[in-house]
Amino acid sequence: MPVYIGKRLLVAIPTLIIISIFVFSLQKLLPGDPVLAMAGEERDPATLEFLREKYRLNDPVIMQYFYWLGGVVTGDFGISLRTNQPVLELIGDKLPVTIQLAVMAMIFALVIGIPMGILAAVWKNSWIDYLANLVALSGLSVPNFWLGIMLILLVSVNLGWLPASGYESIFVDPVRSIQTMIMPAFVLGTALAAQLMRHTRSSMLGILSADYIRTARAKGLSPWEVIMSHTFRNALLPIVTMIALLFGELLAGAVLTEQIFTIPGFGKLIVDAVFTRDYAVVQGVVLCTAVGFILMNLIADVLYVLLNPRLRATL
Amino acid sequence: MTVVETINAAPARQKSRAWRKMRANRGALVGLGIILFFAILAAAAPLLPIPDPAATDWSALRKAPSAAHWLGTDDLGRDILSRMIWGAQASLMAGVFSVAIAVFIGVPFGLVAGYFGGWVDQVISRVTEALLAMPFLITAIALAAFLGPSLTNAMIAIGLSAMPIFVRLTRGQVLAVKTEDYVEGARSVGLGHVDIMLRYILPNVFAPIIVQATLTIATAIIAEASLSFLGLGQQPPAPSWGSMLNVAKNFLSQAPWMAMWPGVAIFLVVIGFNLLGDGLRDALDPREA
Amino acid sequence: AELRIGLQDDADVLDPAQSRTFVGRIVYTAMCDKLVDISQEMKIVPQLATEWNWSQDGKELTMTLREGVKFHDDTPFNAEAVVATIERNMTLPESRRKSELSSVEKVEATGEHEVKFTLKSPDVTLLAQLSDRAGMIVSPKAAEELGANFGSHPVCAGPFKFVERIQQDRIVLEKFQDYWNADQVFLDKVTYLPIPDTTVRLANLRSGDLDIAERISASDAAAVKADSSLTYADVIGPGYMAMYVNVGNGARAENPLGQDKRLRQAFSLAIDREAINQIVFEGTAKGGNQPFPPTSPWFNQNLPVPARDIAKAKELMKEAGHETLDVELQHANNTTQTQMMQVIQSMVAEAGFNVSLRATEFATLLSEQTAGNYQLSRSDWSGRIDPDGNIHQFITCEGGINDVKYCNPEVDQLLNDARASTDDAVRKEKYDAASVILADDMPIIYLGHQPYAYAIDNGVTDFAPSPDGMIRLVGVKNAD
Amino acid sequence: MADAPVLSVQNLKTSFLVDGAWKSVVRDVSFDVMPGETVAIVGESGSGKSVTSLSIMRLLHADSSRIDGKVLLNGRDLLSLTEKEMRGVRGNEVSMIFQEPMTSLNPIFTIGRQISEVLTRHKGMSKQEARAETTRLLEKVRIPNGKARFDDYPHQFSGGMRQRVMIAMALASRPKLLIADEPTTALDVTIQGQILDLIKVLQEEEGMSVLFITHDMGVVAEIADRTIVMYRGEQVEAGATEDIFLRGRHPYTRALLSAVPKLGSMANRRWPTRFPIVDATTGEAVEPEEVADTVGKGKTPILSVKNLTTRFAVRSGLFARQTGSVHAVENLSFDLFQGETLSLVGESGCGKSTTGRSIMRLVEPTDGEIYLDGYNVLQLDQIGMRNMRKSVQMIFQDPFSSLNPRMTAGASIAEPFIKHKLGTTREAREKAADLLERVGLSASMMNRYPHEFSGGQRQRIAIARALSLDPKVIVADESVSALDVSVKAQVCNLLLDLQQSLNLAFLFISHDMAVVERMSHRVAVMYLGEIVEIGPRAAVFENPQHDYTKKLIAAVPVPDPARRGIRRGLADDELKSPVRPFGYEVPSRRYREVSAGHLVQVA
Ligand SMILES: Nc1ncnc2c1ncn2[C@@H]1O[C@H](COP(=O)(O)OP(=O)(O)OP(=O)(O)O)[C@@H](O)[C@H]1O
Ligand SMILES: Nc1ncnc2c1ncn2[C@@H]1O[C@H](COP(=O)(O)OP(=O)(O)OP(=O)(O)O)[C@@H](O)[C@H]1O
Ligand SMILES: [Mg+2]
Ligand SMILES: [Mg+2]
Repeated sequence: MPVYIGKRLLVAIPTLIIISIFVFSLQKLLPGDPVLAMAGEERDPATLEFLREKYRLNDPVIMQYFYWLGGVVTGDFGISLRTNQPVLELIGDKLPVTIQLAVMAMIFALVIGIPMGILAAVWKNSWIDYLANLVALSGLSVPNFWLGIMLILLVSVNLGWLPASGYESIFVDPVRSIQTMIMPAFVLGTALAAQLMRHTRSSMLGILSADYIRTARAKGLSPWEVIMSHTFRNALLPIVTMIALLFGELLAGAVLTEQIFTIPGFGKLIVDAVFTRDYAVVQGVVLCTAVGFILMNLIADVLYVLLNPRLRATL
Repeated sequence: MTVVETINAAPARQKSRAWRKMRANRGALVGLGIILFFAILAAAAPLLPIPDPAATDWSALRKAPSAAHWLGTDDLGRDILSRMIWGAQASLMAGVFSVAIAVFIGVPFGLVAGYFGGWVDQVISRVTEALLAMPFLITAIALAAFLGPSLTNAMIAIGLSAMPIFVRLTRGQVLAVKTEDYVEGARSVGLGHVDIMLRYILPNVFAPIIVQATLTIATAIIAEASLSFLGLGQQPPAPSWGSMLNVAKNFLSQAPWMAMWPGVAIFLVVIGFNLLGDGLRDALDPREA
Repeated sequence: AELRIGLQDDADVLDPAQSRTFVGRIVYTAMCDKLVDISQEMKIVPQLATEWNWSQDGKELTMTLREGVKFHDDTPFNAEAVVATIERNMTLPESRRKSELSSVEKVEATGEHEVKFTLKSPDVTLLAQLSDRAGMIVSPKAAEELGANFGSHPVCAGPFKFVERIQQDRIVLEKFQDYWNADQVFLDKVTYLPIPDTTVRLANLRSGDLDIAERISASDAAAVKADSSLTYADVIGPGYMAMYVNVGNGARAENPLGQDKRLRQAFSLAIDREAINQIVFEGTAKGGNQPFPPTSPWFNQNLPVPARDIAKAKELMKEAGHETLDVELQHANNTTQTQMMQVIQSMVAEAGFNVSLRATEFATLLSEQTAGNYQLSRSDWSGRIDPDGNIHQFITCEGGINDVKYCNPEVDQLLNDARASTDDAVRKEKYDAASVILADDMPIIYLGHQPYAYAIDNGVTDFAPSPDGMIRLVGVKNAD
Repeated sequence: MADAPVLSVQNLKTSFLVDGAWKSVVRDVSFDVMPGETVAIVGESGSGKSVTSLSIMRLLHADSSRIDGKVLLNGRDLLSLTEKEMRGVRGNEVSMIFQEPMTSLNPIFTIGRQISEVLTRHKGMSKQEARAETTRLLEKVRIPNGKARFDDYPHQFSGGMRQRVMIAMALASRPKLLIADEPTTALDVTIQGQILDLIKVLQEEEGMSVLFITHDMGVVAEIADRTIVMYRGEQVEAGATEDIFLRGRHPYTRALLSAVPKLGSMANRRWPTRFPIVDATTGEAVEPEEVADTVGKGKTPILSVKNLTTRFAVRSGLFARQTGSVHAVENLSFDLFQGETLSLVGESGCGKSTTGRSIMRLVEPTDGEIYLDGYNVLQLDQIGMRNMRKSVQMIFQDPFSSLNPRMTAGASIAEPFIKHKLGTTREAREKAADLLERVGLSASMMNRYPHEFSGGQRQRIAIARALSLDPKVIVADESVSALDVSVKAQVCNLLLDLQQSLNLAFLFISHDMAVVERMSHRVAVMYLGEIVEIGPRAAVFENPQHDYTKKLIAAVPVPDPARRGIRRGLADDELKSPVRPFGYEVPSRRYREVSAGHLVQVA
């Protein structure tokens, strides 16, 4: 297994290079001039030209790419056109925020989605099943902005329980940090919970009709044991893959949520960067998320194999 | 019944068995009903006695539901009912076709990656990872710029971005199923890879794919709105549910119904597809009564 | 007392020489004093400069500086500091202030507290430029030390000094005890919180997390007014909303709308500006047909905002030989724009224009507009104090932002003359003359003027919205 | 017996929802099981034996089945208990051994965990205690090296080993009543005997009652006090075992008993012999004729296996380092000629299935050469493999898991035929229908899915599937083990007929020595992955040389009720395990030729 993991980490390098080339070329295809986009209303041609030179935007694309790559190798991801900050520093600032949000949202999703899926499967076609499905699917269809704003109005404005928006670092003031993140994490988590619920339910149903569940019942195990250890453990396989994928969705969904709750995370960073054509930031963030995906998928794959003894020999 | 009759009746019966199970499944029927309802509405929009969805009425801005406007009016005084009906077309198409694209590309790749493993898997999986890491926004803006604003292109963009999930999900399931004895059995009777994949593995990995597809429909409908916002997809004043929601966002407290109806419609369609998906899943599973 | 202000966006670099954003200017208003300021009446008034004089030929500006002023780092404010800052603005490679100061030949200290600007050619707009970022004097010591990185810890001479900034989260300032007008500063701390969503901004205000929310949306105005714990305030800004017609920018100008002014006039006549104001802005905006709002002294009263006239529009169309005309209109993809464009689309349809809308995100819009890849493009100008800033660069043949590529020597002449005169009456005459020509040629179809609207917690007193959209905090009190 | 019955089944009727209609598969079944008594249910394959036992335990899918009647356990009606009360019954008072051990074990839990679960659940043991007890149980059911195999997963076990795991699981809680559904089909006769002894001991010590479902009349004769005969969903006869055996009245009973193959009945025959066909309505048997010689000796063998070795890595620890290997097949060589049947017999877990799977290249052999029809199987490319598989077919030991659960029986059988382009779809379906009829099923079953069949029916579907390609070689792994004697006779005759007409060669893996004797030309005896004796059928059966062969033949049960209660004396011989540490040196073997073609391992 360590060999397998090592190999996977090695192939990650070409993957990352492909991704960066991909992003780089797409950027070049995008309409919109970074310098112009950044200039806003102040469009002095001399300054624009200076900036183009400064950020090497006049060089051939290939050169730009290699220049950038050369920087990356030495740990220099360039600087943001928009704020003049080093990209690495920006990422360093936002990453903990996003990770915190993602983890909390995932916790919500798991805590809500999986038990609901299990209940729905066990009581298939009963009112519990219907209710769980309705709740889950409404969580999926209710737009994040609506839920977010409603929560702010209810919880913050009317009840005054939680801060309406903003962010505090978990290292500075953990309690407030958690408080500010509860609502966004919940909002972000609902859609994921829905997906987890549906997958858990379906996967559980597939297993529940297997013969070995009959064996487990014949042993006189309690429904809890039959369901949790015999069925759920087997049902976990597609769910593990799903969870890794959902982290990707978390990033995408985070944009709107971060916007509503004014959380200075990755989502907002990348959206602003794309809209202002702040390419150094785009590249840096994409690379960083790609690493995240690769790790998540790797973990999912390893877990997958560990959960399935028949696959273990393949590691 | 003679042997020969039995034989000839067989294929038909096999299909009709799944079909009969579908028909007996109340949930699936309700789901189908909901979808048909919206699909027919969408198709019949030009024939229905409803106002022009783009007709503005400055004297009836953001009016709550009333006898004149059953579902109220929007920020430009347009009839929401009419916009809902006309918007159904774009939204359903966005939902269904982009998911179809994702499924029809993603599932085969996942199947091949999981089944063959080795370098095929490596290549497909790594490319998938690259696609996953690609920000949707960039793809969308680039597509919008190069292909121009059309619903078709929006569906392609959404479909492509939803595809990696199907690749990964399918691949994972295939890994598990391919260790089953019946796959070995199929190999031992000398079936080719394609047959094994299509007839032995695919049917046994279909459940999570159906689930994911029915879920993705919801995200696709909502994503269409953000794309039309970027200049890809349905352009104003032509309505879609997603873009109606988008506008409604600014009037949540002044005109809550503007967000409510498209929300309800999306919810219903999602429920519909999920119920249908569940029905399909049960019908295709011979073990389910 | 502390004051928390909800901003619509996050500021960019906090260096007056490099900054570009509107919200950045809001922050500077509290942090960086300028040589001169703008009054509520949009008049130039003293701030760090107490007096100024133009030479007879309009090529020299002498300013007397306030005494006893200190920067936040305790360096004294004097003529040297002014010279250093202005030179920095003019020479720092990253500076975005170069064009604003392009008329300046040199600046020199003529005394401990007196500076003299020498101009290449007469330019009265310089004063207006000095009332903004170009005239924000920064500590020479800090500027020296930090160079282009000044934004990481800006040091100015305003009522509040920089404490910390977290990107996209907050900017914190605290009272500068040695401020020259410290007696009038009643706040100990100011926090700016960028909250892009207007609904959320308002919700934060209601929940007590904010004291002032800037640029609240028009649709929320009524609700704010109805809320007894909040105050609503607005003021029409100096900017304008307009549609740019491609009349000469490349191949895409070759179309009836770009070539025939009657069609443009018809288009304009088909628009009901007051209705737009009511529908999109709930009556908080102002209809307009010139680069200056009707409330501005520079507005040409002889060209009142036209009422909608479909009959005349159709007539003009017919004259130009068109029954109907297809027009593509690009606009930025925010919801208010989209709403407004749909209103216009449906209004002009009655005159026979088939408008197809193309929503694009802003960066694309901008580059398409510069490149001339558009027929009709909708965008806003945030406005400048001096009339020149609202018109010269858009319409003169060599204008830096002349994206429509309109070129009329007569107009150029008028606008250049207006720039050179220090006599307001003369200038007004020139602008009036130019506006008549422009209203006929109509390369830019002006639509109206947006307000700056604020929602303020009742605990905050003595806050008055400024017409330039800045939040001036001297004199403002907060009870809670 | 004055005691009240432990189990009393009255008028049991079970129906399934098939294609939207209720179809009864068990009707009007009534019987009692007294304390300490063993009752056997015998009957035709598909007659409802398994369904009866599942009905008693209420383990049928609730939505698609209906149970009527009464099932009294110590006077309590199980059918009216709540699910919660039922839980105290299942696994505790009554435990059950399922017919198909592969699908009945949870693939992702270790063997040990699945057994010890019963102990922690019902006997309140701690984890360690349960572990120790489980290891003991594994030894009792003769699984070698139980301690080490505690942490193995079901797929690492051979068919018979899995079955023994099921047995251990059922016996773990020392139930009042044991329902055993064909618990020994996958076991060789020596181990079968030991398991039967184990059951008898428990019966004596704990007063356990047993409801025993089996096709092996020898086993019935040996252990059953009373016997129930089922036929087509009904109980046609019940009574004391002697009565049934000697004075069975129902024609089916008589048919059943007269069809039982007896070891030694082939003493004077040279070639395999068809089974007598018994008319189920009259019970009359027709004595069969010997088949002609089909063996293509002299020509090159159709299948030639040389020094075949297959090992599985044993891994342990966090990083799954390899610490040893299972030497499942070790240095195996034999030839198989056209028209010949070579039987592979041997202890459960000795590597028979692995041999078959290696030949099919379903597992990659570690070493050796395999020639099929002259081609080196281990060097074939994709296309070569596909063609190779047209001429050699394998019938898997576990028919259920080897059938695609989402494909109807008809489709499963017809598919290889269509895919190898042997005919049109229509022809394929006709062929499938024909094959179904020939293995004793009806063509109308084509549209059913695997889970809707009984164990024996599924086995026949697997046979039909392998036959659909008209292969040259068939590896038949325990292919008739789940069939009742009459059907078994029918299927074996079919195989013999095909051998006659098509010159088929069989590698016939079986534990049923009587069938082996009847079917084979030559016999190979395997032990711990190696062939210890190989030779012509008559030579091996009449003159066994190797100790293990002798033991095997001696252990075959005889269908004579008089032998009831015999005891072999619990095995005290040491269990041998094929698991070897890393770097184990395989000793080289020598063989002695006893007579022409009769070889025996000497060292
Ligand atoms: N789920 C089901 N749906 C429909 N029919 C079924 C189902 N399960 C079993 N059957 C049918 O019920 C009958 C009895 O099956 P059962 O498994 O009890 O047979 P059996 O006596 O155990 O046979 P065998 O000896 O082959 O195992 C068979 O004809 C079978 O086809
Ligand atoms: N995939 C595997 N991984 C590890 N060990 C295995 C695997 N498959 C089989 N074995 C081991 O190989 C040995 C031989 O197994 P095999 O299935 O060939 O036995 P068999 O002779 O068919 O027995 P039975 O008569 O019980 O079916 C057993 O000890 C088994 O545990
Ligand atoms: Mg059975
Ligand atoms: Mg075996």
